[in-house]
Amino acid sequence: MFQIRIHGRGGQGVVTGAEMLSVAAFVEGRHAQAFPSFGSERTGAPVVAFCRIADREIRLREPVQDPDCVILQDPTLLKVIDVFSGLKESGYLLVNTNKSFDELHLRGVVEKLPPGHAVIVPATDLALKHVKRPAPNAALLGAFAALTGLVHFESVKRAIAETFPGKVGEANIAAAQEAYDLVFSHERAATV
Amino acid sequence: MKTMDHDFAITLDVGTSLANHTGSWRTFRPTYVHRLPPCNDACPAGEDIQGWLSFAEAGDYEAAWRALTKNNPLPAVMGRVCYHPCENACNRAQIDSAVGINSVERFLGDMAIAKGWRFTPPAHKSGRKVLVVGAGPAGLSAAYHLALFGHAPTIHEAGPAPGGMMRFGIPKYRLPRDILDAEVARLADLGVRIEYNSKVADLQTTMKEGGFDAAFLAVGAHIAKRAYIPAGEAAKVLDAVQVLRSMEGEDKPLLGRRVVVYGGGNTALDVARTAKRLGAEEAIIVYRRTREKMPAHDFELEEALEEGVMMKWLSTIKNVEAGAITVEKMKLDEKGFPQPTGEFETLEADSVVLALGQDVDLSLLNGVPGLEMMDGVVHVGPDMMTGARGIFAGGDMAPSQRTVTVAIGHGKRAARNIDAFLRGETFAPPPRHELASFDRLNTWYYGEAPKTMRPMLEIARRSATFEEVVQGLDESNALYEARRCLSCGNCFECDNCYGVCPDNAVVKLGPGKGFEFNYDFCKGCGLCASECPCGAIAMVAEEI
Amino acid sequence: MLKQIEGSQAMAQAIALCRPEVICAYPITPQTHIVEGVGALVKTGDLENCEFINVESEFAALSVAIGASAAGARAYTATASQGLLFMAEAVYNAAGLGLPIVMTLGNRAIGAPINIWNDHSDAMAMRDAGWIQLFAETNQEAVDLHILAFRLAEELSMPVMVCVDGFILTHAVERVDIPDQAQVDAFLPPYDPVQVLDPEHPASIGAMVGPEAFTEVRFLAHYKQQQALRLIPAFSGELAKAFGRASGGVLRTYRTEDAETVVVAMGSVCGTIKDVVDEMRDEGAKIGVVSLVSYRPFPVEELRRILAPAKNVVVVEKSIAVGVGGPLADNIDGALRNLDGRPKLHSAIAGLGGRPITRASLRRLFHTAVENPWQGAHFLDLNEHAVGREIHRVRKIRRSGSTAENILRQLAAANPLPPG
Amino acid sequence: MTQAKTLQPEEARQKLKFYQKGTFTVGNRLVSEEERSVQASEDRSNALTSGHRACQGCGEALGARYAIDAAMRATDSDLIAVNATGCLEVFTTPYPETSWQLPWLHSLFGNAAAVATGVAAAMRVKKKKTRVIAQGGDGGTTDIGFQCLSGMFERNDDVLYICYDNEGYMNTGVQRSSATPPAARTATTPAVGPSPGNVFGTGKFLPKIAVAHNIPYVATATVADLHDLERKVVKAMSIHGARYIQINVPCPLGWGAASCDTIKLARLAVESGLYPIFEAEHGRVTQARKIRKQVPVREYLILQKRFAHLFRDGVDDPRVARLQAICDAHIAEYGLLGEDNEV
Repeated sequence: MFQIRIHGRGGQGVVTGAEMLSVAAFVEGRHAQAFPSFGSERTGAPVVAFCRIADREIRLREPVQDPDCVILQDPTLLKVIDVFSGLKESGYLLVNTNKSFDELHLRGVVEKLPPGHAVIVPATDLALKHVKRPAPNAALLGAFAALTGLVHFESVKRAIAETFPGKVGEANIAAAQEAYDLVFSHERAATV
Repeated sequence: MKTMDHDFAITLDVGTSLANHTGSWRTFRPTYVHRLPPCNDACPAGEDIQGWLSFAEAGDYEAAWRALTKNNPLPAVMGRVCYHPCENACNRAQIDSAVGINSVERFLGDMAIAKGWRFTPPAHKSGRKVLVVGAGPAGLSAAYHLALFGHAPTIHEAGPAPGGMMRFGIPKYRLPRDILDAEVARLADLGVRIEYNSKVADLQTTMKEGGFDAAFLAVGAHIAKRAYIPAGEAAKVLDAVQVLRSMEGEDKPLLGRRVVVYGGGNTALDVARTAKRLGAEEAIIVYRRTREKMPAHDFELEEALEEGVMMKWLSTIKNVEAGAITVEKMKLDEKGFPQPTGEFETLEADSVVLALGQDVDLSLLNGVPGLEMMDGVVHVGPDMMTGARGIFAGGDMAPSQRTVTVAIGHGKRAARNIDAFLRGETFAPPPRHELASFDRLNTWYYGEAPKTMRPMLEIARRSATFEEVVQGLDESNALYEARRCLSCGNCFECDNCYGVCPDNAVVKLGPGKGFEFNYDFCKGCGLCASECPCGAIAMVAEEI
Repeated sequence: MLKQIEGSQAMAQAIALCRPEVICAYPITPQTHIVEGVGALVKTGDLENCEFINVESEFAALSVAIGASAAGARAYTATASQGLLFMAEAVYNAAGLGLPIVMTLGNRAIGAPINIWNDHSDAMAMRDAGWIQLFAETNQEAVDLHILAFRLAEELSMPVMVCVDGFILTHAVERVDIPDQAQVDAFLPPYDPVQVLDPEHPASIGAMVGPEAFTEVRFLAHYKQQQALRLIPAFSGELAKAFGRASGGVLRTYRTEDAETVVVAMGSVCGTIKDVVDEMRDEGAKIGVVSLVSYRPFPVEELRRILAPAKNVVVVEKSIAVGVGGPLADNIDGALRNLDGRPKLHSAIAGLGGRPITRASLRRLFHTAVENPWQGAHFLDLNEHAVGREIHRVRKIRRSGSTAENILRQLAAANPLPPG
Repeated sequence: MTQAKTLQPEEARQKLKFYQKGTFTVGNRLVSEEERSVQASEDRSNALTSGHRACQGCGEALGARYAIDAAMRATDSDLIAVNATGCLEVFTTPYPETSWQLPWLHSLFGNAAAVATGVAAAMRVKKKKTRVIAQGGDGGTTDIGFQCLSGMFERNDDVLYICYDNEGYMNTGVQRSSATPPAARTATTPAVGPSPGNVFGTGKFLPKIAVAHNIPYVATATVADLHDLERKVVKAMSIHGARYIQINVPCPLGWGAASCDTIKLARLAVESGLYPIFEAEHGRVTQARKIRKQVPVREYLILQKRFAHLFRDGVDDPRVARLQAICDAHIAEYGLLGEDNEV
């Protein structure tokens, strides 16, 4: 079972991101569970969403305590909460930022993870570019597919298209594609 | 309606509360009653006015007429000449104005004449003969009722025509003679024999010769009272009876241009108004007291004043000379009696007519044993029988108010008692119901409806002709007037009790059948009685 | 058809497949997505012959459903928490009138302090109202239980409450197999009411019943509800045959065959417990779990049969009957009444107001129950420091204000960042 | 012949049409069956039949039969009634007997309007023409049932709601409701202390609130004017959407009045101006029933023990004048004096 925790703020599509991710896994015939950190989320408030992906029925209902992957949609949260809580040593970290891990003072965190398991992606910029809205979730899913290889990018595209039919979906897919390409090339560069 | 399969206790089949007889809650029970309407109570002829009005208001005029004529055979006459004490008593007067009972009566009477309605003759004849003396209202009434009882009444009338004082005392403009004749003809048609110019001089002889089993004496007050007034030889002094009677003959009385009538009763007004119609320029009534004290009916005075009759109040005639009279002015003392003042006045007068009241000629009773006479009338018991067995008397002869209506009532009452007498029984009048007084009514339910005024002949024609002054109602007016009746004390099927009962405990029996209480459910709240418009429901304490 | 779908949307689709004729909607978290979902299906015309009524309160919501159901329409509504309490009077009434209304309860805590997160306080507050109460473990089961609920309700003329953990299920996106219309139609015949408001066959429904018959009315309600213990397995069986999966039943067991410790719980937490059972089994512990589906009627005989061989029974429940303890534990205790050599009963209160119930805590709990049993009710993951300070403070000062406020203040002082 | 004062034909017909004895009475033997009131008919449905357990002279029992019978005729008996808890419910349906003869449902005290909404929704979805009436007392309507009622109005549900207003909680022993008039003594506004009885300046007149919902039809009526009441019920049944009729139904027990005075009290309530009778359509008052024979409110008050403290020691309490001022205000507001165009 692979567990993902997504941190962001209300309005950034955190919950939708988790749901799209679960759909991408479902499309591949796997079991997936997505759920928010239940509450009355208001725009701007810190929000957490979870996703579990497995090859058998997922019975577990506790919040994701020991994630295999943390997706940080908004680095400003670093000052507010411990987003890395329980992150497995073999885990992944995906951060939406234009800065470097050093600029974010995350070198220490990244170094604990296996090489190539931490990546930054300017998802908000990509969203603004393609979707014209600062909704980085689709782009981050593209990046997630590239980073973890847990789901195929084709599945991510289908999940985005199901969630956002029509032009909005296409724009989000474009953002996801660019993020995917960006991370994929970065990863290849790292492994090569 | 099939019953549904349903839950225990919480779902119930409709209407099952009929098993719960709430009548046991009752401490007072409503009962339908008949109370005596004040009009009926006041009617000297004992008419069931409310009863016949209820037919009239439904538009069933013949039924109304038949109900009316159960008590009074002369509705067309009475609808003109009755002073309608019923209307004075009418409860409706306390709401807006009295129901125009008299006008509806006349409407019915006139319609009966126009339609030729006839009385239904009795099924059986008794073969008993009754002598009726006098074809005035009392005599005609008694003969009518006796005929209906199956007896054979014969009226001996001293005069040449029927009607008595109705003909010889009431001017044509108040009672056209064709109306009178038509209603008398209907009586003759029923089997009432009238022998005219047949004055009974000796009652006992007439009865014996005629083989009569009983007699009813109904001689009118045809003799004018006189008063001593100093008069010159050329002075023309007449009496009212004389004047009015001569109006029925060929030779009309010659009263001159200025006529003074002395008296304050209705007869005085009749004479003055007749004088105007005969061409008098002035007709002056001299009366010793005031308008308020005048015995004549105010509406008649009003009509007279409209026609130009003049009044000389608080005056007595001291002396009559040719062409002039002297009157003394009076004033009322503390007790309301006129007292002379010593002030005199002279009035021009071509004639003076005395209208000071009338007496009955009682000479036919001479020699009849047991009769008791006093103050010019015969003493009778409540059964109208005189001191002599089998001899009854009524109308002007018996002590009472001398009105046509009273006379008709006397005739009816006498007939009932004569009928009982002939069968060797005593007539027991049915008990009178409690009076349906105004406080018994719930007047909320009566719509606003002022009285219809009877049309009047225009003034110009009234002072020149003897055409009838007061006109009749047309049908819509009569219907409207009949419907103003409050039906005091008697159910008129308004459905109020049926409607207002919160327990549906009033059963409607159908048109004309009224209602009854379902005491299984009546809780005795009394709403039906309170909301009964006419006071036809009484609440009676339950026996415990 | 398999879908990756939010629980609320899945339930909305299932409810629509049941062809409800009157739906009463009033928003309250966390059930709102369900009625929104059905409402949208009515608006689009996917659900035909359905009146969707936006009412002004939960009290009206159930009242409208009462009227509709009494008049012969298949009626549905949903609520949660305060909403259920606000309609409480009508909850009892619907049952008393024998109306087969189906209601989703998105289980949520009851205030004060106001709390929108999941526990079972709301369902417990209405447990004696005369409704059948079924608890779903997964969204698949939630879907199936709704379809079963209409069948059951109409068979018995009795309302059914489908209890679904708020957020944990309602807001979770997971794999759900939604049956197609033909499948549902074959399972659920059109509503044929036993009694109905009908001018052709008038009756008075809702009479006042006095002492002379009230006991009998209540006896019959009790008797009737117990029929569901027979019908629920029967219908679940039919449903399994038709849909090709097992759902419902009055309860389900998991690895209880030789279990010395049997956990009893209701709703979504059973999934987490199953994971813990697997882990502990792997470690050699003889442990199993009973997922109780039908809380009302309470399957006494079935529970006795299953629990009798165990040494320890641990009841994990998301509600507290203040002043007594866990109501489910009490009911289990009642089921074991007078049983010779009955197992020890351990009552745990967990997950109140949405506190996560973690595997770690459950493992600790189950071990403790066997090794170091407690008396009375145990509050899982209780912050003993916080309550200790408050109790101490209240002892010193009377009129100290709201306990809830005080604890929040303490927690804020002790831990400036809320746990992630 | 010269006519003096006589009725013109049109005028005469007008008068005859209303046949003085039958204008205000329940029935009238002289008009055809169809022209008579429902209550005058031998075939009235008696939707609320005998054997019920209402007090003697109960205005509510009367009002309910008046209204429901009229609605039964208007709908050809295709009618369902929903009843709030209260006297009407208790006295008509104690197990094992019911007095109702139409399909009838009682759910709760405060939800009659909502339950009726549900019934109406069921009829709509079943494509039936059956009409729905909700009914309750003033407590169940103006107080505890107010929210459901307002919701039903606001949604314009196809329900006629009838409130039988007896100005208090009579079922529970005569407590104050928001329809209790000022100065009235109830069990919770006792006639003691410096301000005996119910206070002035509180309470609500629900018909105006109903009008504010802009629903198709609102009317007030009384058991004292059957024709008006039946006309309004029939009119209401000819309209679809939310409708509200409030019927003044005196309560002999709660008002401390003679059981035979029930209708009289309702009449005086109207004739004094204390209880304005009007109708409104789509938020606008369209007709006010004129006072026929105006009476001082004192005549109304003095018949009721609940106002007895206003007349102690033979002196009128100043509150009588304040109540009269309320009447006068109603008269001015609704234009209750003058000629009535409609009879």
